Amino acid sequence: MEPLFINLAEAFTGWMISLGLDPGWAEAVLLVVKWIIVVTIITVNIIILIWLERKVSAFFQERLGPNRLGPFGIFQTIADAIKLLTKEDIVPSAADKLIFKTAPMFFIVVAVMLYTVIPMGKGMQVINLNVGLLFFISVGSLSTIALLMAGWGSNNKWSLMGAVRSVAQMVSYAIPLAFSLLGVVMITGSLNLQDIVLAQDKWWFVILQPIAFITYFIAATAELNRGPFDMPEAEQELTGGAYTEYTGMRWALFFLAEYTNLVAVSALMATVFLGGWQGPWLPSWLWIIIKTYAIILVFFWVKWTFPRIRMDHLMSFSWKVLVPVSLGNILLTGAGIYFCRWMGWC
Amino acid sequence: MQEFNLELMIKELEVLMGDKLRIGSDQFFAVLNIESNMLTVLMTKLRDEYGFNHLANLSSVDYGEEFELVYHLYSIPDNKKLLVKTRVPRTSAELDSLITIWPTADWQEREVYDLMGIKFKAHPNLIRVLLPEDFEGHPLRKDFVMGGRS
Amino acid sequence: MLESDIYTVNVGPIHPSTHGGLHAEAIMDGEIIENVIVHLGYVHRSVEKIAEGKTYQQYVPYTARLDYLATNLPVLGYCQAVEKLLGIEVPERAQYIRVIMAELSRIASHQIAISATGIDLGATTGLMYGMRDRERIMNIFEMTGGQRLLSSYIRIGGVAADIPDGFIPAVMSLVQDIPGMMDEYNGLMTGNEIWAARMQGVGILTPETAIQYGVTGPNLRASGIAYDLRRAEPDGIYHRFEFDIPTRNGGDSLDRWQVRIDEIGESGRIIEQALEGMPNGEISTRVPKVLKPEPGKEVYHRIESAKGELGYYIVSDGSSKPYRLHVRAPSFINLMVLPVICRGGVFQDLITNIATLDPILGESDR
Amino acid sequence: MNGQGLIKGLAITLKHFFQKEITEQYPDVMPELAPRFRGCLRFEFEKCIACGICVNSCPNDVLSFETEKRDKSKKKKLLSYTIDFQYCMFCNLCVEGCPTSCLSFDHDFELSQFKREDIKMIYLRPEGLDEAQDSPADQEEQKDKEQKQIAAMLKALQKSPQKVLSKLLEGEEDINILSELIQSDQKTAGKIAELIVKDKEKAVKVATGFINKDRKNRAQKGENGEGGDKDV
Repeated sequence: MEPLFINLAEAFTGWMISLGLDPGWAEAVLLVVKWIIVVTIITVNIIILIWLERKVSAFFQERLGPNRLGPFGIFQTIADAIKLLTKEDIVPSAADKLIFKTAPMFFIVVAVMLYTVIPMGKGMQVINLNVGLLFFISVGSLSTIALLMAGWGSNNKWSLMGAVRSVAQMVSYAIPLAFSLLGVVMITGSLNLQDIVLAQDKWWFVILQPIAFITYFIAATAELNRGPFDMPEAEQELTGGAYTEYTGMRWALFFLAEYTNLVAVSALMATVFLGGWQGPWLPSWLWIIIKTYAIILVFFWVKWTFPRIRMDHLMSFSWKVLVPVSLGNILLTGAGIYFCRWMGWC
Repeated sequence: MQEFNLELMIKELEVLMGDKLRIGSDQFFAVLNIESNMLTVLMTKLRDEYGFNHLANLSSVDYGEEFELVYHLYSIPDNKKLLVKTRVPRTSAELDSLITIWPTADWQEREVYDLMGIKFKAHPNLIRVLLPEDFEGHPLRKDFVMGGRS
Repeated sequence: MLESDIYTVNVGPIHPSTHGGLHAEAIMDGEIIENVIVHLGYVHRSVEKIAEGKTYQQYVPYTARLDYLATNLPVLGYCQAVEKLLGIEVPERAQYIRVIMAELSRIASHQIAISATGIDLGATTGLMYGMRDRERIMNIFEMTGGQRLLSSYIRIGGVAADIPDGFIPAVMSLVQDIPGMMDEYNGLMTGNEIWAARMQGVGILTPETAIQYGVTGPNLRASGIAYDLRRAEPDGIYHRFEFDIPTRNGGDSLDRWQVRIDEIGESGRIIEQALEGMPNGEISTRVPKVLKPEPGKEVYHRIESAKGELGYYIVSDGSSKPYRLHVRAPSFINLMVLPVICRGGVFQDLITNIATLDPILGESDR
Repeated sequence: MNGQGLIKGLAITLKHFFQKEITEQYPDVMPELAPRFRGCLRFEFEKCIACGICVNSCPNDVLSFETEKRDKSKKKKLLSYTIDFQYCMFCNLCVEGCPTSCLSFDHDFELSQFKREDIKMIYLRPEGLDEAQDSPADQEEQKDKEQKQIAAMLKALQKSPQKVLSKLLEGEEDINILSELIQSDQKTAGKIAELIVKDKEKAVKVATGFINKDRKNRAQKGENGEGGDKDV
């Protein structure tokens, strides 16, 4: 089972070369195919995820959740998608139309780009970048711009407030997010995600870097705009925040992008802290899925338990707690590495 | 403040107010009927010297020629109670606002203005509170004609 | 120095957190609230004018629609006011049933307050737990009064019908579960650090301001004043029961929230005692079909409703219909303090403050 | 503090995750309704005596009916009965007031209609109802009943004339005059009793007539200087 997808890819390139294609071009075609597969996986995955979140949140609240369409209501999301697709696309007359229309597309494109570097199995990756982690962090923070575009383009106070809040929040939380990953980078000495996974064959980094794991989890929740940090949306306060004016599929794109981000961030977390695709018995690509979903369930659990944090508390928590703690963690890691070298352990 | 005594208070007020004040009582309350121009004086006294710190209810009744303003006063926490009434003529329905004595009179006076059409002098924000701003008439007046069910 | 402008944000009347049709116009300087202007009247149904066209009995169902979340309390207040006006005595058994129904309503109302605060602050699960527990009270109301929300079960002279079979066990089991419910609300929300941070020191209402503005009910008690009309001016049989008046001293949102949770427990105690002490007998006095109080007689009767001091001022002209009926609605008066406690806070505090003041718009707009 | 509260909250939600769900599966599983539940208001035409108590007790003018005068008896004939259900407050006052319990609430709570007009429920007089009510035997029975009522009224009138008369003549001060008259005069008593049962309005007229006559007599006597109180 293990090399299933790699064999498939090799067979595909081999078949194309046998058709008389230059090996370089064959690689390029394979890249496109990989992209299409990734996008398909994302879409299917999101349909499952939305259903899962509704179901899980219902169970936390002693409800049943969707249960009418298909077994356990699994087709509910598809029905919702059809509804959203057929809805009227309303663009407010006072909106900045170009920005308003491009914001959701920008958001989803940025979200999908994250998947290029995530190792989805042993040797399975769209592009094996040697600065994969850096790419992930920098592209991940681009989604701020999409939210700002949505808030500004809507020309609505609620949207603008949501957008301003989310920009402040995401900029502040990107720092502890990056800092908490630095510890891992210091240990492995590489920004390549495959290398980071391979470095965890003995010890997962969650054991070596527990503080970084927690700070990363919190910062990631904020970066994902998920409860209790769902400031940009905050429907009880901002009636929908940056998304207030969006309808139909445009609104759905934001929704999709958020879930896409959720999966990407969870997958990165599994890769960096939980040993990535490494694991016994099962094939590597199944392990990463299991780990990612486990993290996603924890995200759901947190969201459906906690109330929303206040904006000023959120900011002070980032700057006064998370940033110092993650900086301290870097210091500790550096000291630890020197200590190990001094003792001759590594 | 010395021990509160309702009779004593009424006597003192009677001396002070003279013929502006008529004392009455019903089954539940001691009633002070005061002329509307002395209302704020009386109320300030009641709050400051006799400890009626809780203006529970402010309402108005339409008696044709005159409107009656009704103030139910209580004190927290010792729970003494008093009813103060005053009347204003329909033709010039206007009297002093109590908002400086009890801020709670604010919306209650606005409600009386809104529904009964009595104006309160020196009220800083005397606009309709329950009905829309462009509503015509004051529905709690007895001569208000109501529309039927369509 | 950058120049900043003041701008307004209209919270409501269509907004997820305004508990009906409240329209709060927030005047803001950045995230800081400079002032709040409250616009009311979106649910105005002119109940006071309607009263002048209905007989005393006919008006009973209208009162249920004032505070529709604690339906038996406004009905109880009205019926007691009319009984006072006419000098009607209510039989013992009816008194006990009334107390049980009133306290159940109070619990139901506080549970809504708790649930709504939960969802307003983003704790959706808190909403569901509160509603789940409230459902049991609704079932009891359905069992006794035939309607879940607006049963108009209490009538002038007593109650509409005797309690059905299964009432006492249902109430008993509910009362026994109340401590568990309170633990759950406290565990999920009160003890939560995020929750505490959002509520502590938010919307502080000093006792002086509270009295000046006529604030009553749990909001007043959260400011440290143990003033409860069930104790201060007990009508009916409240003096027979042992219960505490929960108070807090800070007057902030967390205090208001905790007072409500504590009051659920106290109401549970009262219900337990009322169930034990309930005698057999009549459930209603014989009341004439047409009620005609003495002309010129008037009454102001107030009870401790779930939201505060609920008063009815009724003037009779000797006919079968009230000459004038005025409702002193606690929500209306409590809302007056909203701008005072919001000033200087951030925008999110406005939502917290509305939630913890717990206004009910059916009552405030009338 | 310091995160304990957060963990406690997580523990509570996790506990509920594995508990049984409480959702009611309406409409697949219909809810269990209490016997007193008030759903839709129903009307039984046969039982109605067109007394109008329901219409008078309704707070929101939901109920209305049309009647026709019967030829012989004083009773009215019900033609149609309308429940304008959109205004109903489900307060149960009409059901409680109805003397023949022809109104009742059933357990049907799915009351929404596609059109506003469809909410109104109009009950028309079912065919074949007339014969049953107007049969001669029925009339005989009615007469019998009336006679009995008159006898009972007479008894009550003689026993405590004050009470009966004060009910009849609300607000009248000089009931004493008439009550004395009734106790002394059998014939007048019988006449008034019959009138009370058959036609209340006429009874009131006759009774006030008696009183006024007496009052005049007394007034004259008073003027003649025989003393007595003038206020009467």
